[in-house]
Amino acid sequence: MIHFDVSPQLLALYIPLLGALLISLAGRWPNLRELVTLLTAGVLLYVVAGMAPAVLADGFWASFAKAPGLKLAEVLPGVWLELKVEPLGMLFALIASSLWILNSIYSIGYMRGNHEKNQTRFYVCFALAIASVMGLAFAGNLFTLFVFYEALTLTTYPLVAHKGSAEAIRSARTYLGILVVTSVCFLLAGIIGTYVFTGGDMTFRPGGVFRRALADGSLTAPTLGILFVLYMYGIGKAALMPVHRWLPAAMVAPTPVSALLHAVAVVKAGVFTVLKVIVYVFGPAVLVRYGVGDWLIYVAGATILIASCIALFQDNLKRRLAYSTVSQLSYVIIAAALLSPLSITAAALHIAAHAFGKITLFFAAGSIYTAAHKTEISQLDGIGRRMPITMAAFTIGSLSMIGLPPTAGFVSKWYLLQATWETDAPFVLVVVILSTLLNAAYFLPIVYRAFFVAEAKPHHEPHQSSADGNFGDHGDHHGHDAHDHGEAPWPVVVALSCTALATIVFFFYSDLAIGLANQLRSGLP
Amino acid sequence: MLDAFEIVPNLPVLVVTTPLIGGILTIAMGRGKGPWAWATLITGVVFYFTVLLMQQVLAAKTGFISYELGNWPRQWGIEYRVDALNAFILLTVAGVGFVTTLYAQKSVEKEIPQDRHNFFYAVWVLAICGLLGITVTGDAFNVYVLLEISSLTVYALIAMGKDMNRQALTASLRYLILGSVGASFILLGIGYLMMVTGTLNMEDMHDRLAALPDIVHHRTVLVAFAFLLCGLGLKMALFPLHMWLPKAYTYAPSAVSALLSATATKVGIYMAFRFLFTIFGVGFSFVAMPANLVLSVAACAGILVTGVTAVRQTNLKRMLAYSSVGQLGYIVAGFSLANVHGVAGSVVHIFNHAVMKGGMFMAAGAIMYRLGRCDLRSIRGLGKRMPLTMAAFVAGGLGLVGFPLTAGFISKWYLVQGALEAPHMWPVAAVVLVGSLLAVAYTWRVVEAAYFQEPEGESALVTEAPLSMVAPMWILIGASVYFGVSATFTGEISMRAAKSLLGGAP
Amino acid sequence: MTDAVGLPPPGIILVLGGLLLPLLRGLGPAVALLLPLLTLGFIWGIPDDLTVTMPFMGQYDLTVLAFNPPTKVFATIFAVMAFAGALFAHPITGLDSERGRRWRVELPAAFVYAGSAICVTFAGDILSLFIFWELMAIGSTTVIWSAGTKAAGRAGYRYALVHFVGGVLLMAGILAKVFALQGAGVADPLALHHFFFGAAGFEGLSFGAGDAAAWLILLGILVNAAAPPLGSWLADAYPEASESGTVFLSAFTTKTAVYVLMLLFAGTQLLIYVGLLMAVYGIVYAILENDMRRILAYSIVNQVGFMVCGIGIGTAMALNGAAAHAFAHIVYKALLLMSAGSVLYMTGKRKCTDLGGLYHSMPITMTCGIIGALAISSFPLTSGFVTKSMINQAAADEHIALAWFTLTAASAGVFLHAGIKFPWFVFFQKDSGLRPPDPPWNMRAAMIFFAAVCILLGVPGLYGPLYAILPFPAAAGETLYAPYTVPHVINQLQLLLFSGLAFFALLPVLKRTLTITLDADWFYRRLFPGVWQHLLRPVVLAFREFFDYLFGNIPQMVKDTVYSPPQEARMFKEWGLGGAMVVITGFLFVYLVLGYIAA
Amino acid sequence: MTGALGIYNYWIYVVLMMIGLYGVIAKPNLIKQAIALGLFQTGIFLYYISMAVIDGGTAPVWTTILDGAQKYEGPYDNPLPHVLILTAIVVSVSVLAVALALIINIKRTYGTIEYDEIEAMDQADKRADYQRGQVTDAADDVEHKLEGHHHA
Repeated sequence: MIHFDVSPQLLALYIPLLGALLISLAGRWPNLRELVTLLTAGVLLYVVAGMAPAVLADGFWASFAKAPGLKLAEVLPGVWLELKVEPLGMLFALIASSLWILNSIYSIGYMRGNHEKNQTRFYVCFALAIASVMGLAFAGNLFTLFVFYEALTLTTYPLVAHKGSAEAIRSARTYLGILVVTSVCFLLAGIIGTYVFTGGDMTFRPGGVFRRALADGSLTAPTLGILFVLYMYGIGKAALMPVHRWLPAAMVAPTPVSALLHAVAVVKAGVFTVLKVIVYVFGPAVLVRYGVGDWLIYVAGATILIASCIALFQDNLKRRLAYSTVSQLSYVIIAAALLSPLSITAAALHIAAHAFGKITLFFAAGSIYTAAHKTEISQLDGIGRRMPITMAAFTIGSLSMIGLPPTAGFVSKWYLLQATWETDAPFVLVVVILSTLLNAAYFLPIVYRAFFVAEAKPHHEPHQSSADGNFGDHGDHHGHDAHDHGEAPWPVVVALSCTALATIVFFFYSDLAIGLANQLRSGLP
Repeated sequence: MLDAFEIVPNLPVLVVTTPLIGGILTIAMGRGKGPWAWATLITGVVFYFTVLLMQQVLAAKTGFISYELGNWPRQWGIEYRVDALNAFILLTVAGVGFVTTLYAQKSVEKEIPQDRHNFFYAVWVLAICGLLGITVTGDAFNVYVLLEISSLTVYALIAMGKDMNRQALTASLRYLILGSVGASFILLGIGYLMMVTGTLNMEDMHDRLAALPDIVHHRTVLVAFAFLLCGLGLKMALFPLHMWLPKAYTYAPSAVSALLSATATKVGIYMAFRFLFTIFGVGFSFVAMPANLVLSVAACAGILVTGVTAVRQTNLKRMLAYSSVGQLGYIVAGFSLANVHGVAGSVVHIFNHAVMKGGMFMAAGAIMYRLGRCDLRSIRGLGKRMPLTMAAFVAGGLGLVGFPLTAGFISKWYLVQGALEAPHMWPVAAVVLVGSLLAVAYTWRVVEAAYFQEPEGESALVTEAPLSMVAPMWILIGASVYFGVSATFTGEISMRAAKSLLGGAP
Repeated sequence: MTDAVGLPPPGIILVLGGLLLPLLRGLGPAVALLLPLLTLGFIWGIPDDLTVTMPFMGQYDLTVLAFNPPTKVFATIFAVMAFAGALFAHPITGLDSERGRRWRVELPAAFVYAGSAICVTFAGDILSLFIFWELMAIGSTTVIWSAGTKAAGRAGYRYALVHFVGGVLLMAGILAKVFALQGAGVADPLALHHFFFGAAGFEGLSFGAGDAAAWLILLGILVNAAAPPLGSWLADAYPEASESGTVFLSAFTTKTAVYVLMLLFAGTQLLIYVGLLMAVYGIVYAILENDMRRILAYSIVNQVGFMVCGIGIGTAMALNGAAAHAFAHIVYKALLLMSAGSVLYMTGKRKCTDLGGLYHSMPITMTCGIIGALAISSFPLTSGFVTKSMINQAAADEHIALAWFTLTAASAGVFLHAGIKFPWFVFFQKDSGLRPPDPPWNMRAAMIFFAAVCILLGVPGLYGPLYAILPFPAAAGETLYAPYTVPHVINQLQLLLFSGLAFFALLPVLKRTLTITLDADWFYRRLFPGVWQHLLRPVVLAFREFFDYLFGNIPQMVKDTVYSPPQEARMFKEWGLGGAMVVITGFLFVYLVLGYIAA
Repeated sequence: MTGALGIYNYWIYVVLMMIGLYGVIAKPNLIKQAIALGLFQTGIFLYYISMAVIDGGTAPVWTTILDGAQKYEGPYDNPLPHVLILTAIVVSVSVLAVALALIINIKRTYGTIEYDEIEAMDQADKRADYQRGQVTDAADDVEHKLEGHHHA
């Protein structure tokens, strides 16, 4: 049933699985357990990075279209669990595997600093989630993609519900509910529909799988349109409005998990899937010709703006970040929906750029929580003086979200704006301009507060968190003097410094990401 | 050795006679572990026979094996006829029967007084005998007889739960009355068919019905069809004729619930296949008669209503019982599509649901074994105390949801594919998908309670169920995962069965 | 052309050095004074034909260091300004004082700001230009915020929003052009010369869609140049910065915009009118204003108007004038703001009506302020005289009568508000009773330094080095421009005299007690917040309500109906046996009927 | 015998079935229900037997053996349904036996054989069972606890 092979993509799948096993065995000895996590992450990055040169090589694309995938198991007659390396997946896998290391370092600091329970389960599920991401990244066909997509939902569920509090369970239920409802009702229907209409062809290939069916008339434009809608709303992880609510709900999770959700795995998996579906299942040319994807531009544009506006209201830091993510994800979607070579590049790049920026922001939020037990923006007065590194990193992350140089966000925005001219899309241009305004509008006050507003008097009562505030039950449990703190534990600081640095470094050395994205573009017809 | 006893040529009859004789002999096996050991032996042997039979069928050039009892020609005597479909069902029934027998030992020890063990296992083996008999026979009246054998034994098995909860008695009586009415309807239907065709052999019936000049307007055939459909609906617990089921499954001894959920209703569905497809034929059942309409509406309503009902339950066994009705709805919805993928989905789901739900009932039984009850409150925090059991339950639950790489996904895939292929039947696809969401809802209540809440009372002290319960449970759950990852075997068999049912190549 | 890889552009010294300053602890203030000088030395030390490129985004070669014609003059004055500003901002009382704490944020930010501005002048391609352009916005916002007041917080916020939007407009324009160039197969689509929109025969822009790129770029730059109505951020934000912050702010943003306009839009007629509008607008608002630093802020708009107008005229003379005027303007405007800043620092008061009579106790501040005021009014023997007159001259040479008249009138107006009004109200007029001493040594030193520069540049014969680094230097043996001609000097003195008379004649009218004058910043101070508060916010709230309903209430309702425990006894009642039988019979009946109908 | 009367035993079979059905539906006494079930099945037996009858036919037995000399060659009834129904009767009797066994057990444990009373008891049992296991909603449950804590 299963072919054992030393193909790197298979290794990438097995390493985190093996890691999960070892972590669970090492559960009794926290230091060993964390060591295993870090080692696994390191080995994974080594393996994944080792695959990149081949993908970047000339002529990769030509061979990609022809080369057979690595078949793991025949699930149904003719339906294989299949892995195949392509540039987009490569990019995604690189992001996830490199950020996993940093996230693990961060987790160590965070989980210990906050005395979280069930840490072994946490690390195991984390490793499993990364395994799902690897499977997703290297999925060779729609079916495999779906399998790992669902696996990711399941493996991240325990992470979201980690605290086990009423709030956590309810939020986790929302998380699971929306993701499962969309994926089962729409995505699966779309995939089976694809299977039916293409006569069993679900392999990712440049140009899409529908051409023959469209040519011989067995698939009509309206049906194609319905399928497209099913896909776009089926991929709930991409948080296209109105199925974005799981993201703010999932904020209840410990911060490393939020970072995982927002930067490394889950939402990235969503937009990655969107992009993959557009590029490899429908094919931009087909979508342009039949015009069934135009609505997506407007929906994504509306999502960008509305989510940003909602973010303005949020006093809870992580919620604000969550809505920011919703908005940023639609950047990827809107770029993908423009369906031009440049815009596809922009979409792929924004996946990477947003990952680094957003993980920094979440790390910073978690760092604040760990050190100061503060969750609301209104509590952050003057915190930049106590935690200069954290807040500096936060600032860098914010700049990246706004798309300013010298941060990663600029690179993808560069391509996106260029694509608006390529496709002559003034609407998108306006959206980007307004969104820049809004992003700045909700990030700058935080930075300002942190650095330029004097800290409240020591005898001030801790700010009562609002009704929807996360961690609301924690404020009084820790008899911690919130006014006597410095930076968070060193692993936390190290991790967030690294990601902040990466956000800047990405600006200067984006060659690898651009190379992969261009590979993708060169494969477009 | 096999050849010496001429086992292979006689396999079709051996799968019935072995448990029949063995079952009766069980009574004489004393009071210790004897009856259980004997029952295990018998079911094991039968399982082995069904595996051989499966090989025979797959190897047969015609695609089926015909066995005439006592060498009477089929016009006079009883013909046992095994093709891909019933070989597969036989395998399922015998396999699950064997595994549940393994499981039964501890469970029965706890739930049924020692002095009745020999009766219990005797009836148990006979029930399996009846179910296998229904599946193997090619004679309509023989179906009725064996149906009653299995039903009577099942009534008895359910009633054995009375020592745990007296409601087992009323549940059993309820099932008895409704089941007997259903069986009577079937008997009546067979009678009308016999009146028209003058034969009891299924193949012959089909040929003669097909030869009738104006079958569509033939009142007798119509009435026969209606009675049969109604009777079969009762036996396979088609919504809204499922009313006997929840109570029966809830209060039966745990092992019995596992066995019944996996086999009894499945055999009912097998009968429906035989009557609707083999005897009446697709053209009559689904084109001339509105069977597809009635069945798919009933099935879809069942999926939704029982799904919601299942979510409301606090007792795991009752929840699983309602879930079973919903899952049977999938199967019925599948074959009511009357196309290859739909029917294949049904067939494969018979198997998949048997292993998943069997495993889950076993898990519920294991909790019963340790805690004496299995409700949401008592399972709090059990994820840590009984990790294997709860993991099995959750894995099974994911199967019911139809998560990929579980067996349930395979069924769902076929069913949705079938629904999309059939003209104007896409709502069935929608219902199938929505139904799986309801499965998420009830599975997740268990997950939340078991993994994210702290245990209370005695739950905090329990340990994992004994190996003899956990191992069989995981055999079934493991099978459900294995056949979710690699469904080539089940998929191909069910496609073959579906094609032969629909009148294509066997 | 030499090509050195790895050499950073000079401004980087300031940027990185500035970022490192807070880490140097006690050494910081000293190093802060050295860094600008180092930068200046670097600017003058590198050969004029050097270019440095850097690979970027895997497909571009960014020219981060190249000398464009106006580079030297702008880079020089920016570096000088950074030095004087650093001197002025020096944390005299040590890093732990209030001022010292502010210094730790403000000066690094100011250095990032100044350094980026210098980098913009050295940018040899549009992308690196843009990158540093955006960095300036970040730096300047931080400078404003450093003031630490609530008003500064809000003003800085608005400032940042305006600039980021301006930035994205500029970026959109750049990309429109880049895309078009790539489509045309141009190998180096980022090269600056593709963006010389004004180069094509001094033509105005057409309004066609094809010029979208040019329009967007122009719009983006004009935001930074503070052209009304895009420029009200200036008067809104600058006065809210700290006394030293404003000094920095006055120098870089608008002048960088002038530099970029000079590069890209030289000769675009539209700019003449924009410039004139700015000149007049600045005067009008400055006269109406009461806050001393806001008066000076509006005066920046007015002065930049001169430069923009010069760029619009586009002749060598005009461009030289614009560049030279930018140079001089940075010096005297900084001087004026230092003077105002000193007053603010010593008194804590900012409104003209609260001040007066300070000449008693702040003689140095007063003197320097008056020198700055004279310079801005183009008084002969000051820097303003030798620079601004070039623009007027160019207007006259090109026979652009409207420009000439307006500029001349504006010159008078400048004297009115900045030359007389500011010193008069602050240092003379009625006695406010305040007797603060002159500010600390570093502030005095900075003022004296710039006052000296103002004078020196105005002394005949000493302005030569400035003229030598202008974009269009004189050919060998020729004079670039001779400001000190008799008619010119007399004209100017007449003009100033009459303006002065007018001021004192109108003094009762000019005694304003208005606290704030709203202009186009009304849009983002009142209108946008109003729109947000009364239109958008409700809509967004409604959306949130909708989502809450969709994902909160509906699932809750479903949950309530699905999960809720059956409370009533009857709900535990299953269908009785009889009921079940009835259902069965009914099913049979229905089926028979259906079958009958079907048959 | 022709017309409607000619198939009068079919009518009787229907009437018997209906009586049985009515009994099952309407009678609260379990014994009566069992009897009604028996009637219901008997109706079906009658149907089968009637089906086998041929106009003027005799019993399908070797009359020569009985009679010795006389040889009757006329039509005889179809023996197959008779055989079948013998089996069915056995089945029916077994069902009745099981039913009665159950009823005896019910009488022992519940103390009554009135359906309504049993149902009421079952209902109470079930309700208790439900409430014992009730965790309306894992999340809400914890919340209630927390709230209680706060109030305290």
